[in-house]
Amino acid sequence: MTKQYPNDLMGLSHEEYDMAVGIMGRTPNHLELGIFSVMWSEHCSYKSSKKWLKTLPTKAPWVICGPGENAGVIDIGDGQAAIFKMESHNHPSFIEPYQGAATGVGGILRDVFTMGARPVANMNALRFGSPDHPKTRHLVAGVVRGIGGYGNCVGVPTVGGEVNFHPSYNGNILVNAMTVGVARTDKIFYSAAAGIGNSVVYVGSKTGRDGIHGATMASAEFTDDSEEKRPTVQVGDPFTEKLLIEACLELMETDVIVAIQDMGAAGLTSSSFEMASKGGMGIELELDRVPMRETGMTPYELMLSESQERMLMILKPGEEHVAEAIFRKWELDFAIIGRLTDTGRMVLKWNGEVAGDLPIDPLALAAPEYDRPWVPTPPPAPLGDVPAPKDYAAALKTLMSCPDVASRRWIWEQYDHLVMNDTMQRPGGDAAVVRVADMKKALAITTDCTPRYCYADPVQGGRQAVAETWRNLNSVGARPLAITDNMNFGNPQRPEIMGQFVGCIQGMAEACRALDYPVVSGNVSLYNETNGKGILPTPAIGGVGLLDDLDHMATVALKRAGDVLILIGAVENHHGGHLGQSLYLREVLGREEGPPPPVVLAAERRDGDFVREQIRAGRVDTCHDLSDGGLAIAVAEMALGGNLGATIQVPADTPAHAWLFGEDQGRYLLAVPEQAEAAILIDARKADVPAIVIGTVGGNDLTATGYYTISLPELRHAHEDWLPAYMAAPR
Amino acid sequence: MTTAVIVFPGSNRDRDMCLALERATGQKPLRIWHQDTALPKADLLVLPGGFSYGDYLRCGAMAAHSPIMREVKAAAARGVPVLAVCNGFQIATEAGLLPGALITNSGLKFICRNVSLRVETSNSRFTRGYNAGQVVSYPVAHNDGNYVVNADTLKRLEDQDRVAFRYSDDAGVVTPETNLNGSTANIAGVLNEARNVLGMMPHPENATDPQLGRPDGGPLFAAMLEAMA
Amino acid sequence: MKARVHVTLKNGVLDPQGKAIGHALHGMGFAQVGEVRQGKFIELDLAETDKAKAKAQVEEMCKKLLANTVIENYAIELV
Amino acid sequence: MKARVHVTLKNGVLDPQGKAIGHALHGMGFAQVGEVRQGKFIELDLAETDKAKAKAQVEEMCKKLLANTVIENYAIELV
Ligand SMILES: Nc1ncnc2c1ncn2[C@@H]1O[C@H](COP(=O)(O)OP(=O)(O)O)[C@@H](O)[C@H]1O
Ligand SMILES: [Mg+2]
Repeated sequence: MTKQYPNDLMGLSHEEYDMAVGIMGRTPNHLELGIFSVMWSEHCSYKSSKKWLKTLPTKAPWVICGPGENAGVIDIGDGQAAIFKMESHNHPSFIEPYQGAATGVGGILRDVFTMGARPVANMNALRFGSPDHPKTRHLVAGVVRGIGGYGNCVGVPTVGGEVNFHPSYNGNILVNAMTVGVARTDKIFYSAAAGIGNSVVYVGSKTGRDGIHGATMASAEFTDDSEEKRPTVQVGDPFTEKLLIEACLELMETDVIVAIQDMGAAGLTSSSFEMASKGGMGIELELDRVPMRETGMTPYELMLSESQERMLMILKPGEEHVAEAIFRKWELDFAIIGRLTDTGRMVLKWNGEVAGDLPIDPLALAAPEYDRPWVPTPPPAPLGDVPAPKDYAAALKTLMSCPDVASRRWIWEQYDHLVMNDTMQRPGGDAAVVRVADMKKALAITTDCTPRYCYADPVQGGRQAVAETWRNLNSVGARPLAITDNMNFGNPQRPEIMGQFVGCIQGMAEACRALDYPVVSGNVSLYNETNGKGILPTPAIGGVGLLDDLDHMATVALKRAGDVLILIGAVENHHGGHLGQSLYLREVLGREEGPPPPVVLAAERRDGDFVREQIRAGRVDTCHDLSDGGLAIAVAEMALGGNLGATIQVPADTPAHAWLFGEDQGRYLLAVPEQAEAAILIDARKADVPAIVIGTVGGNDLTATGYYTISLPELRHAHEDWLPAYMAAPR
Repeated sequence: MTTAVIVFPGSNRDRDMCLALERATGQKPLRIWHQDTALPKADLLVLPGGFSYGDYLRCGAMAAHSPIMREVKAAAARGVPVLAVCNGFQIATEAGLLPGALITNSGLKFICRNVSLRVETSNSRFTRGYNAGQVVSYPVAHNDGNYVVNADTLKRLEDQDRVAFRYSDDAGVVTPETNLNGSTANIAGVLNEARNVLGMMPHPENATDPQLGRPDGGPLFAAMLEAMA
Repeated sequence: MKARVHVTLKNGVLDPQGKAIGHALHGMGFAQVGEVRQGKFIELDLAETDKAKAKAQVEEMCKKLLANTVIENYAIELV
Repeated sequence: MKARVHVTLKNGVLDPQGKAIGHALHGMGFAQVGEVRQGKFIELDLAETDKAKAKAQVEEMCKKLLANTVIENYAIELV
């Protein structure tokens, strides 16, 4: 007997359709099938990634709430919590960069304030195609405008991020946005529905026909006709979001909310199912009561719309008027659209008639989970000979002005990074530092990932991404506490892509364990492929740490002539430096080869703890971790930051280019007053931490004795001019 | 000493302003909702920065029609000092409290950074803590700070010593290159004829906390207080 | 009744948006483009059915809100 | 020759500006106003004198720059 399938399975496979019929005990109608389709999309169900995500460490004494809620929650002392998460808006941003990026920011903000936190900082991790690609300039311009347009308007400072350019992103840019908020530990709100008969309340903007099937779009590969899928683009309204933030936080001061959840991907469907499923409840919704923006909307459209700036709440019985008054004051829509039941079913009514009736748990919990076949990434071929540059100064300038290192000022000056008056470290340093309002303490925030390392060796790359965030937090003097991740990969149905995913997760998990640095929230974006070509594996990591005392904070800027430069951390084989997958290799020699630098976790921990304690003890106020481009770039960035020169000495027994440009991991450069030098070196020896003096601070030039001398203005031009000049060129 | 900050839907530097006022006066400012129809007695009214009504249509246009603005205009006419910063400046021009208009930055981009400003006059309750010609550094954060006035109005502003700040370099030299956003004659802040309303795009309130950098805005708040006392 | 309102910058007021568009168009090879000006176009649904009254109302809306008459002109069309 | 281009949001696309304007007009007592939509209005001077050619050029400008065809429609008039 051959089975009959509907013509349009809405993205479900035959097996998934059969499961749906099994769960329903009958053929689902159009509305019900649409709900299965979005609930079981990769985006909502994590069906390819779940098995592996479970292997990440998620616990620590300071973790209040790990993955599974809208955002992760950690304890930051004094009865306060930091709540944060990162989320992708890759596909929409490629189709419509301004609105795609803007609504990405809006979505992640809602994930954070829905838990009771006032958002205090936004970050953004961006990946674009090659600068030469005809679309790149337009995409950069639109994405940056979109992030600024939304974040600036809602009045949350955008304090940092990262940007890479690589041809693998030509057809699939990555736009990952992160929000950090601060809440009281006794005022954290969760999404589990409770209380039979309680009202289900809709607030925010009206529902239109925006982004229907956006979640399934985020779960599909691009083909050349994807640009036709345009009507799924959503338009953001940051003004309404600002009102929604204020109204929700005002309501949260009262005691009437039982549960609250933002409407994100798959809108009303996923929010209502999640709330019901978490609380073990049923829900009856009267869809005709949903505030509608357009006439003639259908139950199907209402359930699947991804209109922005909407929330769903369960309120205490008899208290609805309290909430209503607040939302009316803020001129937002408010509607009671249903109630909780004990049936465990989602009953969808339309003008009194049942339009759909689905069991909640089987649909939400029994979503398919795949153990997709995967193959480990083969180890990269060993790196051949790497010649020294003919002209070291030219090589340094090439690196300082290359797209992955050049100053991002053109970007961050379009972001209001000062609003709220707590930005202690502006963009441009290792981590953003945002004071906790009215306190002496601050949150340090960073996002990092080095996709070229992940591509060459996913395990090392996964470790490195986590470790780099950890270092950036240490570098300002903060105690790293936890991370959020945004796993951006290609098509998981290809075993080699799945292998990248598995490898990165393994490396991340190892690093998290070694550094006591758990994952508390995250997001997965798969199918970042166009015509079968995937992106570099990009597990973007957002790290959050705590600076207990703002008086002991370090920055990258050199501060005093006469300071001594101390390099912390070891170099491979105690000499030379690691050039495999380095920017020197790629930008100066045009080669992308070799193994990435290994991350030695025990040394990482030991050396990083040492650096942080030196800063916390008030001995060190100038620190920069070494990353892209190695030591030479780090010194240059510190010099430009302080507008103060430096001279370094290359050890005699060493290939200078490897020492200057090698990207060995786990290293930091400190600048300390001469009189502090001895004590620091002694402490380092006691702690078994490699530490050597490599130079001194002073003058108006940057010198590596015997290799280069460059004036700071010349260096500054190289560093500052690339991005503005690139963006100003005619399209 | 009572200060009052008017809060519009979409205001977002109201909190920053309240902090700066509290630092200066030792007292929490009153926060007045835009729908209110009466003003409490206050020694200083502030229209804060932000994106009232999302900056939709024109920055400040909708907020200028809020019920409370009728009261603010009446108070200003009675001589109550009004400080209007950034979006507040835009609202003040839309409401007719100050001449001119603010349009999109000539570079068409939002700009957030510290800028150097030359203080043009110390003859006001807002700027008398500075010397004319002195250079201060405040942050800016705006997309529409391009101040437009016609030639007659400009002449009047200059003749009456009503230009408060201009965008300059660190040495106080005012040139087209230091003109951040395309403003007529590099104007960053202006006074009304009675000198009790100051509108300005840069944010003095974000330059009062020594932990955050040079607190160059401090003297402005101190001067306002002294004038009120 | 529907009103269509055009709001344009007055002559003599510099138009950064228009200028940037002109610049971009030149960069894209549209050499034949001269001056470019950008304005706003606002469509309103009106319950009013009397044309004269509608016109008067929209006129008032323009003066009070839709245009900033310090720098902008407006033109009203009823359809 | 002059071209006048109207750029408007496609049907069904949220128009936060229009929504806010409508809201503000109500607040000011213009109760008879229904939906409000805001678009752009761009005027271009063209050296081209052939109407068909001018039209084709402006069409291309709209597609490439003036309108965001993902969410906007455009209409061209030559005068
Ligand atoms: N998209 C962005 N938005 C805001 N700031 C950014 C962005 N990209 C980079 N930055 C800032 O530029 C600086 C340099 O970035 P990066 O080279 O990634 O730092 P690091 O190597 O220390 O991780 C950081 O302060 C970072 O926050
Ligand atoms: Mg760093």
